[in-house]
Amino acid sequence: MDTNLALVLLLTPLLGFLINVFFGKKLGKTFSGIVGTLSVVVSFAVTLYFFGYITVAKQPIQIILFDWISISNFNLSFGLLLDQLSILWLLFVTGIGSLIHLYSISYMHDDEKMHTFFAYLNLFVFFMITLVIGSNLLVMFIGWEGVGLCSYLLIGFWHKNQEYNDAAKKAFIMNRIGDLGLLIGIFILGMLFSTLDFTTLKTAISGATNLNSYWLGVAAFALFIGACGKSAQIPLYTWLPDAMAGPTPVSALIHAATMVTAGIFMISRLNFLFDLTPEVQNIIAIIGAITALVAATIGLVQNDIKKVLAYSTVSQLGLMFLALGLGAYQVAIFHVVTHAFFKACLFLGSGSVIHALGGEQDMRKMGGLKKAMPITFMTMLVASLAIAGIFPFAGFWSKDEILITAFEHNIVLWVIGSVASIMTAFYMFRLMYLTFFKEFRGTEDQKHHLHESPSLITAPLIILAVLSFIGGLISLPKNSWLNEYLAPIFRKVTEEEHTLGTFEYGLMAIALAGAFIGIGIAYSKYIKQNSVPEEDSKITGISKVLYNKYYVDEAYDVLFVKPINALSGFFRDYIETSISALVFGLAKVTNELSFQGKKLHNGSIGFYLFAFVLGLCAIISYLFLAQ
Amino acid sequence: MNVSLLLILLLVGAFATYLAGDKLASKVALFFSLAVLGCSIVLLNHFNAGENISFINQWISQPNISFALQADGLSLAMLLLTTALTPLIIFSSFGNEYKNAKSFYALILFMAFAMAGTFLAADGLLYYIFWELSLIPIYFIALLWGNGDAEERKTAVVKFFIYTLAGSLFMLVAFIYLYQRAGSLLIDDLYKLDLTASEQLWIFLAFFLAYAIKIPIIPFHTWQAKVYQKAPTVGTMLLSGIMLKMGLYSVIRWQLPIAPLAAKQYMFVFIALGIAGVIYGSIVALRQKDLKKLLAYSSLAHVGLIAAGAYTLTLDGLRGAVLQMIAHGFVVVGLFFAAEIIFRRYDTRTISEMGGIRSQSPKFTSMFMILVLASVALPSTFNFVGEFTVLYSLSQINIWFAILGGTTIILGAYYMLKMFQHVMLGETNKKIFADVTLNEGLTMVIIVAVLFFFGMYPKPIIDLITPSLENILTQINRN
Amino acid sequence: MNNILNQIGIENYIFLCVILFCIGVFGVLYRRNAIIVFMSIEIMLNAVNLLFVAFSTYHQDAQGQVFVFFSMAVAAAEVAVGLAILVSIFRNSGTIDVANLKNLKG
Amino acid sequence: MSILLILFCILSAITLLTAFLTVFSKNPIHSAIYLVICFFSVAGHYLLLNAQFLAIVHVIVYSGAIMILFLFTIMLMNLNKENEVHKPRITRLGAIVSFCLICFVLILIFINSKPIADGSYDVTGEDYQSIKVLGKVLLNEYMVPFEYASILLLVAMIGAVLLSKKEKLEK
Repeated sequence: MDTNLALVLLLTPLLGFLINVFFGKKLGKTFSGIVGTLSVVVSFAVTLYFFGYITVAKQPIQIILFDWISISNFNLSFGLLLDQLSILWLLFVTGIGSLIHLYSISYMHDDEKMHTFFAYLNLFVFFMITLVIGSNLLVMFIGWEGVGLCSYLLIGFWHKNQEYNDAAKKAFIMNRIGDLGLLIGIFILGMLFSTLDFTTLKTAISGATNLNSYWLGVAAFALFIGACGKSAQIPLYTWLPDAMAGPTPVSALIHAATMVTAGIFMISRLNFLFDLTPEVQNIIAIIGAITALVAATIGLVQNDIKKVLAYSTVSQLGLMFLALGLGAYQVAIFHVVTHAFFKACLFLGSGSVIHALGGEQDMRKMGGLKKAMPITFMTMLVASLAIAGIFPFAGFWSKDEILITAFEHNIVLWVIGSVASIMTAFYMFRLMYLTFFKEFRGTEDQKHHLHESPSLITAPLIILAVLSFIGGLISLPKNSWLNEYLAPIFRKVTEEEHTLGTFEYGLMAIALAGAFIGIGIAYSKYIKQNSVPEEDSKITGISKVLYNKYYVDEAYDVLFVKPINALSGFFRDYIETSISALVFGLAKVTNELSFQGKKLHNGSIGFYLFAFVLGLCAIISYLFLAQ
Repeated sequence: MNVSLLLILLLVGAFATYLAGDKLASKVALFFSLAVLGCSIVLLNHFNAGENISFINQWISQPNISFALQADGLSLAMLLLTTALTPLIIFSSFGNEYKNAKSFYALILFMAFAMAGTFLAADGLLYYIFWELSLIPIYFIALLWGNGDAEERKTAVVKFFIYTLAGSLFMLVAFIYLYQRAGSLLIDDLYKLDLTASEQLWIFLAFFLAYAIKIPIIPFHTWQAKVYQKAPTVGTMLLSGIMLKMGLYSVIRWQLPIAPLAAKQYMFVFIALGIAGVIYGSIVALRQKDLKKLLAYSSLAHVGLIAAGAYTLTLDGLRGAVLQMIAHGFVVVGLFFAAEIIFRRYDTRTISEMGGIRSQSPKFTSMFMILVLASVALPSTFNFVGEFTVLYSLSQINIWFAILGGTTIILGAYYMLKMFQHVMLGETNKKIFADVTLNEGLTMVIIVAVLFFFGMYPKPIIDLITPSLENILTQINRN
Repeated sequence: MNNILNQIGIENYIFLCVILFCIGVFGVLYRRNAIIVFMSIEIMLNAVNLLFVAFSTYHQDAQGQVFVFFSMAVAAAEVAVGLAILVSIFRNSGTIDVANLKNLKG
Repeated sequence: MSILLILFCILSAITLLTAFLTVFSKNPIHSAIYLVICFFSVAGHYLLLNAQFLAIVHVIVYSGAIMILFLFTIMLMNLNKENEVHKPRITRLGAIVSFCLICFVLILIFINSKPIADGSYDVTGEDYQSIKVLGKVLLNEYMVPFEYASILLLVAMIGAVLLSKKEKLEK
């Protein structure tokens, strides 16, 4: 029964994908959308069942489907593991997934390849489920690479535009760099413990006495590189902002709510490993903090509404990594969940805006949409308040916990995190003010067409806004349902984090004040002073550096892409030809020798005889004189 | 019933095809190749049931040479690859018109005969004869039915022919020496030889030269790209799909167990060469202008990894190598066929002249995409199974090997996706791209299905090859 | 019976034959006229024949002499055929200068 | 110094001198005549070695048959002119070098080899070179080569006729 249900959970999105691929055109747009959505909704329903089951039974379900790959020292089977962690992830993957599918029915209705879109989305959900419920690292890796593939397909969904294709390619390759790290980590774990199964790995690692901490550290670091690639951390984050080339629901689903959290999922999954490698944890925390700060600074000056959200995503992911690095997995996961709610809401809201403006993404050409699109405005406001960390919205609770944890470990990390939070508040409200307040700055034509989006779009927005509002309830400081729920997964936390003293209240107050400061600055700049960001060409100074994302893309281009291409050209034009010339040279030498040898045969009998005499002398001397 | 039947059937098929005349040739060839495929599946069943399907008979008494065809799991796996790809290749060529078709198809079958013989032969001389025999048909196929400038083609093909022949001669020398020592060339007798370390080194190097040119391992690869480019697609498929695997198979079957000491001592050198091939091939592939040449270099990268896996001398390495050989065989045939499909419509192989096919033929694009993904070893395709196993074995030797070899994951994705982007995506092409025909589609679907099926369930093949690989491994570790 | 070699010594024969042979070699290399070249060859043959006979005496064995017979027969045949060839060459090319006979040139 | 040795020396001198002159004289006719003298002296050597039959055969075959053939050929070709162009210096140098070289090498070998003669030679007293004995050896032991030699001569004769025949087709 459980096996069958798990298969239903896993395979319905695949079925939806297959139907949409093979019959999508015949089904028609609406119907293919419904098929796509339904398949995810079914998965969501099954997930709910499992959720109910696990909260009662508290026993993980492990299913082995068939043997897959044989390695000399262990066998890898294709198995599924449904425990608290994976079911939690499934909940918001399929839940938010369903909402976004629903949203897409309306959003993508004008696109001629809607069935392909839904096919890809379904495929993505399938792979995401595989990633989450795989019982060993390699099954997880199928999903891991699979979601990367879907991300590639969806970023390049409008494939006639080669720039989008470049972005897609970049995403895939960046992910693959991480994947190599993940594979290396898998190899080392396989070598050390002869298993890749999560449960046996956990017992092996926690039961082992003399662990090779060096290799363990290397493995953890390699895995972390994998997580960096997928979850867009420094130095592999640059693909995520570019990934906004895809349709907005994709940005919401893949590049905000689900796929990019895979790295966090993986690290949480292997928390027992990372707990043993404090050095790697430190690296994770530092990288997370830096990413949060750097991405936030870039986000301050972006003018593309989706780019702002993308950098905000990177920044938030950085905060999650900060929490992971500090060993506070529950906190990170809490933020993953709340972030999924409000970021999905923000993306979908921005999608609604873009939809209304006929594809315009530049905030300088928006403004004053508050009246035209009240529902979008309200929902986005809620989500923005949530992400800014205003009490009592969901983001407040999760972000605050991260900051408290950071403060307990290292005050520097706390400062960085807080600064990033203030910036978040600023740029989010910059976004809100520029988009919804003041006068409309677009063309007259657009102004006439301004309208609230249809209910299929607004309904998911409302649901997500509600979730962003109340999402914090799952882990209130005093009485955390989430921590209790996840307790079997993680090592018992011994720290005194839930004793609410004045100290914690003080920190909360500081964070809240910071958020208000950020909002205040944004208000004074964009409402009071009524300023609008300048044209691209007029941006100067630090903001130019920020606007150009610290020139990281350019730096990567110069450091990696160009050299490799130059090397390729060099190999092709010089090395290849010279090796070839070497081979041909050998042939030429032979040829030349034979040509020279030919000259010996000049037809002169006298010469032949002379040679003959010499040869005769040589032979005779050898035979008789050599001894 | 034994394996000699297969060879006879292939040979008869070749003659029958030639006699059938130009019109019927392709169909007769297809019929025979399918019959052989069926026959080999039946044989596989017999083998799995524990029957002895080997065939050993004294051939020449002085010197002591036997007509020995030995089929174990490894041979059978490679045999199946040959017999499965041959009908596929023949079938894929149905869209083309060849002049003097009867000779063309007869040569294909003859080549399949020679390659099958190579995979089966258990006697050094017999093996050598089959090995060299396989060179002749591909020489004519590439020379007579190839494309491009005739003079350039001749240069490329003759270079290939002489190059591989020259390499093989060193192998012959090694065999002669081994015969002096063993008094027989039966593989089991050769395994039993107690050669000194220096003898083994020379023999190993002689074999290596032959195989390195055939596989090809850098820096012996220069024949490859040009020949792939100039040969007709069928020839390229035969070369890359099956013939390369002859070299890799021979490494596992002949080179390593006969000279294990040398293999162990210089393991790092040869692994490094293989991995250098991976990186070099990937980087060179990045900026190729010709689609077939790009695929040729990608093939170079992949076989480099396979060779590196084989030279690790671990069960994982050997197993991964064999799995990857089979997987690569299918993928590369598929990719070259895709190139051919484009060529049939656009009459060009230059990447810059393509683009925008996706809007014209989504079906073809999907299949091409899947092949590209399989080629970059996306998990759940067959290639991933092989590549993962090989990389795992490399990581057991030295983690840096795995990291460097693993760059294929990144670079492979880079050049394949770049190629895909420029070939398939972008603005709709002005030239007309007719949708794939039934037989084109069918060929692609079969390949894709094989890749997915074994990607998710490689167990049958793993079970087939593992015992014989373990045997070989005990031979390698005998002293 | 008295052996003649007791008075002359085999060495002298050897020296004689060697020098005679070398004169033959020299002639072959030195001259361009094919007839003279031929004659030089005959000189070489004679040198060898003489050595055969000398050693036949030395070993008191008839076999050496028998060999000289054969060698003479071969020489006769060779001269007959060789001269015939020369004649036909002369007839075709008007010269028997070996320097001009370079048809074997590779 | 015995008479025989003196005789040997005189004969040797004639042989070498005439041989040398054969090679060196410009006129082919002169060469041929010197060669005849050379052959006669060689026959004299044979007589000296007590090989009378061989000496006679030698005179008949070489001085008689072969030399006549030579002379006929020379005259047939009308070569009795001293029109031969000298070979280039390098060729002559080569000839001299090889002459010296082969001389040197052969003599060196002889000197290097074990001294075969210490002045005393075996005398078995057996008859080994009378016509009778030679005939027996030739027709018993060397029967087959003898027959071959006859075939060879026949073939050579046919060949010579065939080669020197004017080709009719040439017209």
